[in-house]
Amino acid sequence: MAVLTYKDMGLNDEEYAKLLEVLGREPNYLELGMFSVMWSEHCGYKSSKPLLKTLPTEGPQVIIGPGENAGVVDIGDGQAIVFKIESHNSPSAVEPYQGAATGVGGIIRDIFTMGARPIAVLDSLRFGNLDDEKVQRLFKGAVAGIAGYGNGLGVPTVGGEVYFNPAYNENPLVNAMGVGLVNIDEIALAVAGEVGSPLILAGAKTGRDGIHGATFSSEELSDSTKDKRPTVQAGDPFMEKLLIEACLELIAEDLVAGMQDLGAAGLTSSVAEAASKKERGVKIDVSQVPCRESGMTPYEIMLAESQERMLIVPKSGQDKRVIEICNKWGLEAVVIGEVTDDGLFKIYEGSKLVGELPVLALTDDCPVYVREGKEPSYYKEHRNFDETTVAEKDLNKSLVELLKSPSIASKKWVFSQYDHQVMTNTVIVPGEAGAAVLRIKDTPKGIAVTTDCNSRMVYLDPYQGAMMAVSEAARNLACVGAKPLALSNCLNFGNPEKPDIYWQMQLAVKGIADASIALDAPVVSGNVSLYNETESVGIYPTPIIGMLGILDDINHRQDMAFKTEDDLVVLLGDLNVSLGGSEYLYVCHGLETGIVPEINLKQERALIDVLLQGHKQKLFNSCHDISEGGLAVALVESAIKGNMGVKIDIATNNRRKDGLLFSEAPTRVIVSLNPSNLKKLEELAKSLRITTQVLGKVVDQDIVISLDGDEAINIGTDLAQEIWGEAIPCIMGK
Amino acid sequence: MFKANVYVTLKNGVLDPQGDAVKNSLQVLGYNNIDKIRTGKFIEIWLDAKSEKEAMEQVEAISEKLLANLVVEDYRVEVVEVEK
Amino acid sequence: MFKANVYVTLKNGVLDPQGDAVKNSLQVLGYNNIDKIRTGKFIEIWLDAKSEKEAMEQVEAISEKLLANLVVEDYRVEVVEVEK
Amino acid sequence: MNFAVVVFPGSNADKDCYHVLKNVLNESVEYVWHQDTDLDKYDLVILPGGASYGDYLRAGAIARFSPVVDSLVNFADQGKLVLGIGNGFQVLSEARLLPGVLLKNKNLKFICDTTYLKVVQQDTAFTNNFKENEVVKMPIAHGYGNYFCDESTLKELKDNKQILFTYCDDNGEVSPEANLNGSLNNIAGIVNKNGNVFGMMPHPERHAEDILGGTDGLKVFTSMINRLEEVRV
Ligand SMILES: Nc1ncnc2c1ncn2[C@@H]1O[C@H](COP(=O)(O)OP(=O)(O)O)[C@@H](O)[C@H]1O
Ligand SMILES: [Mg+2]
Repeated sequence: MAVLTYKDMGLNDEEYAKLLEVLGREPNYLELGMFSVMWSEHCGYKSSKPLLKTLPTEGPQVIIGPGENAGVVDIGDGQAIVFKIESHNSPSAVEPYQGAATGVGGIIRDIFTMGARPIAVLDSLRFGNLDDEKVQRLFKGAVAGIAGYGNGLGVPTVGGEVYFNPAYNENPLVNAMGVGLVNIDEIALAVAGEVGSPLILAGAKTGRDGIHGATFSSEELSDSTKDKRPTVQAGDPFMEKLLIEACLELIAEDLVAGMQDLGAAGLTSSVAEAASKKERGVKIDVSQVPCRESGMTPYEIMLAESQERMLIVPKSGQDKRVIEICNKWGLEAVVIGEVTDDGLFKIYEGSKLVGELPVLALTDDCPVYVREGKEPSYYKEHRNFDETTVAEKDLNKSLVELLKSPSIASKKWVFSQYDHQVMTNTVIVPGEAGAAVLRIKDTPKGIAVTTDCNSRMVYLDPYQGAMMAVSEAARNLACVGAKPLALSNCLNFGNPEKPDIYWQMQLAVKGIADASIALDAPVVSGNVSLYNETESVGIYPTPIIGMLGILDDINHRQDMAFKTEDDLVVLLGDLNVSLGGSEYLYVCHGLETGIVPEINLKQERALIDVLLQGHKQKLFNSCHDISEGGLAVALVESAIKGNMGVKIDIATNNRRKDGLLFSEAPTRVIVSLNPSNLKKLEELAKSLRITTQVLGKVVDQDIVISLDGDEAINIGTDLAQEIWGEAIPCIMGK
Repeated sequence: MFKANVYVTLKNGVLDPQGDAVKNSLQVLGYNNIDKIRTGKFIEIWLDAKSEKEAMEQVEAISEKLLANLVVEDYRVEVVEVEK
Repeated sequence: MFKANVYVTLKNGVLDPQGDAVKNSLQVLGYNNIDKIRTGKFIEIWLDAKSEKEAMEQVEAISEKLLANLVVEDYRVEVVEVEK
Repeated sequence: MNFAVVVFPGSNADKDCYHVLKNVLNESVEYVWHQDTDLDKYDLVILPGGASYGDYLRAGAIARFSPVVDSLVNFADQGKLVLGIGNGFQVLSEARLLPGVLLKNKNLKFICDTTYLKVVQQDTAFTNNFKENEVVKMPIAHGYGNYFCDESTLKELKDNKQILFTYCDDNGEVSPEANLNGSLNNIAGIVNKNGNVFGMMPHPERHAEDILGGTDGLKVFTSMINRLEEVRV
């Protein structure tokens, strides 16, 4: 292996100077390697820490907020949900199957490291223009990787999202959210335990996988990084499944003082993190680490990112039993070191000391940068865009174009590759609503989960766009009947050293924070992925929001399908004509511009309350939020799902027709209901100051939308289903 | 007509969970003398071409493009002439 | 130490959707001279044995038992002696 | 009635089968670890779905060497009932307790969906609670569900009425379009000659409660219970 300098390892001159100061001497090669990964953006959050501090993280429902492997949220009855969203972008750009697979593996480990049984995965994906063959290959590979890993584990993949935009041509995004269920008194933490406790490494053998992966994923992609590429990490879902069962058995028998999975920066990071929590020291002997290949150096062993490994600190006297249970599951488990009291991380190779660092220097002394943000010129340019210059196109044709757009079209091609039903908890499966609903067996409760972010909106207006993402997630939960409880976020951005990118980050984080407070969904976990750029071209800023909600009574759930002829179709919220940032402008006019419709968080909160109370009173027969493609696409989706038609008439009052049909203004929901419930709904909505408007009714077949009595849209539900359903399979093959 | 055999193997160092699982299960069945198992693909292609050289070049191109994932796999091609 | 190469191929007449899919996508890419593609497995095994014969017998046994499903697959084994 | 649900390393529908038997049907049920060999106290053994041994090599290929499968051969020889679901079906076919193999789905992808099935034989231990030719709905979730066997085996299956379920459309049409995984003759489930070992790719345990969208799957379980009760009487 080539000898690398500190610069090759991703440290700059100031950082190296700081390292010398902290250490008081020159590090040896192993120590330098360990510093460089721990001080990488990926592990150290150098550029994002000051921003993340501003996020609201507290609430009575929060048991554990950011800082542990995943957030923990109280759902009553002594139970809690553990969840977190995480990125695996750069590995997926190199090898989409393994990159995405190990992304799922990593987030699932975060969940069961907390003692929780993983019960769901969601995936949030962004790819470039799907007409491009290379993009097709990435898309196909990533989906297959998520399927291969999640299905093998037997954890259902219950939801997610996929969007396509040229901004992701070179830098696809693969984010995965893991969700777990735990008894509150069985939560496990990543702590080192008592002095003298052994450190047990369980699971897969260590190979030369992904050495410097953490550093690699903190840099822009360029031709020179291609040579630096580490060995691609491959995932083994079977090993992970064994690890889950073994670890949960350890917890059930109460044998564990602390547990920490091995992720980015491998053994270095997980041992240091565990030790730092209690300001302990550790010593480990790398010659005890089971290796997959011969001749591995301490440097390689300490930095390798081989998957499916877990560091376990047993309770006093329980080490034998821990190893026994691991072995029963066919897992190797060996003592590789012990907890000490000197605050030092000592690495031995046999009896020889090969490295010695203060634990806290690795974890707490990582440099932090308060960077400069500057509003880029594009922001005002887009805001100056004059929508009236956009000529209205044929509305029926435009609708067909939108239904065909891969970002709007049915994602069944994706989620039918995922086992979304195993564990028999998924009561609203993918495609039936904007959020998935899982029952909690042996209770009347359910939870709902979703991921959302419209990154074009975030690009055009990071503050509004981020608030929109949080609001959409909350609204999707409320549509299925769940009260939003907490959120996790994954901040996918470009190079934070560029002032315009940092400006996007600043505003997006402020947007998340404000919306999170307004909607009472504190931030309990998250992840940051920066430098998503290739040859200086960056992605759209993409702060993915993963959100959890609760249904006290699972029987109050609802999906988006129209169900009964002559049900009234009612809009909750206002008609709006603003086309800024819409898919319509993009697909039908080739424009990604405009003023992002402003969101009113008070109103969003009120809308959510109307929905939740309406569900409790069983007012609705369907419920669907308006997002990409606007009112028209929402109506078509509800019709397709129910295999029914809909007949709508809207008075334009001289407003632009394409705006009325395709605006993506937030805070709007389409419900259908028995006419006898209309009064109750109107009263409820009025009491919370939400506008209602009867748009029409559910019919047997055909989607007909008239404006001022003139037919603007007329398409058979079957045809709409075919266009919408076949768009992605047509490109990708069945 | 030519027949090409394409051998696709995982690059050295890349984890092969399948090979490991097979090795473990053989161990359980009592085969204790097995050092390592690596699993790969074996692809047979029958094709028309003007010469062995042309066939070889074409199959190599196909292998790079479609049969092997060069990020994690290596490949090797053999070509022989066969009867129609 | 010996190294065995095991080739596992689908029996004649057994459907090979993967081979067909590769052939189809090659056709789309303009390779029209391809007659047939069959996909199989290539398994490399490093093992200790007293002789080439013993190694061969053992790998054949393993192949019959585990590596190939004789209902639909055939197998072929090669063994060579290699350095440790 | 005493049910056993076998747990192989990598099984993942074991808990789902257990849940149906225990909580939906109030039967007595236990997990049996793949290394256990004592099946004497059970009336019926279920091999659940999942990815035993990661589905490596071929789905079910490694699991079939588990000690429990040796015992299962005896168990089946005694005429006791065995049900393999998904991966369990694959294990039964690898163990030659059922003829044929399950190849990769014809579209080369994992398929998770809900399909229609036609009940081809009703007078069996596993389907007696259905109506003859009934069209029912059940979830599928597999990457290797493409049933294949040679012609003479197929003829035997037909002659002996061993095909119990086939994939069909909502009208009961056993069509190529309804055959998502490409199985020979749309075969979704087969029983052995003795009629006591049954393998099916669809997951009946996933459609055993209304809240999950259907209860047709429950009838597979209640059929087995019917048969066990008959035997007992
Ligand atoms: N990558 C994916 N993985 C799993 N499910 C997905 C994925 N993409 C979309 N879905 C599912 O498809 C449906 C539609 O997605 P989307 O259009 O993003 O919903 P909404 O706009 O209501 O949030 C949802 O049920 C969603 O969970
Ligand atoms: Mg959406």
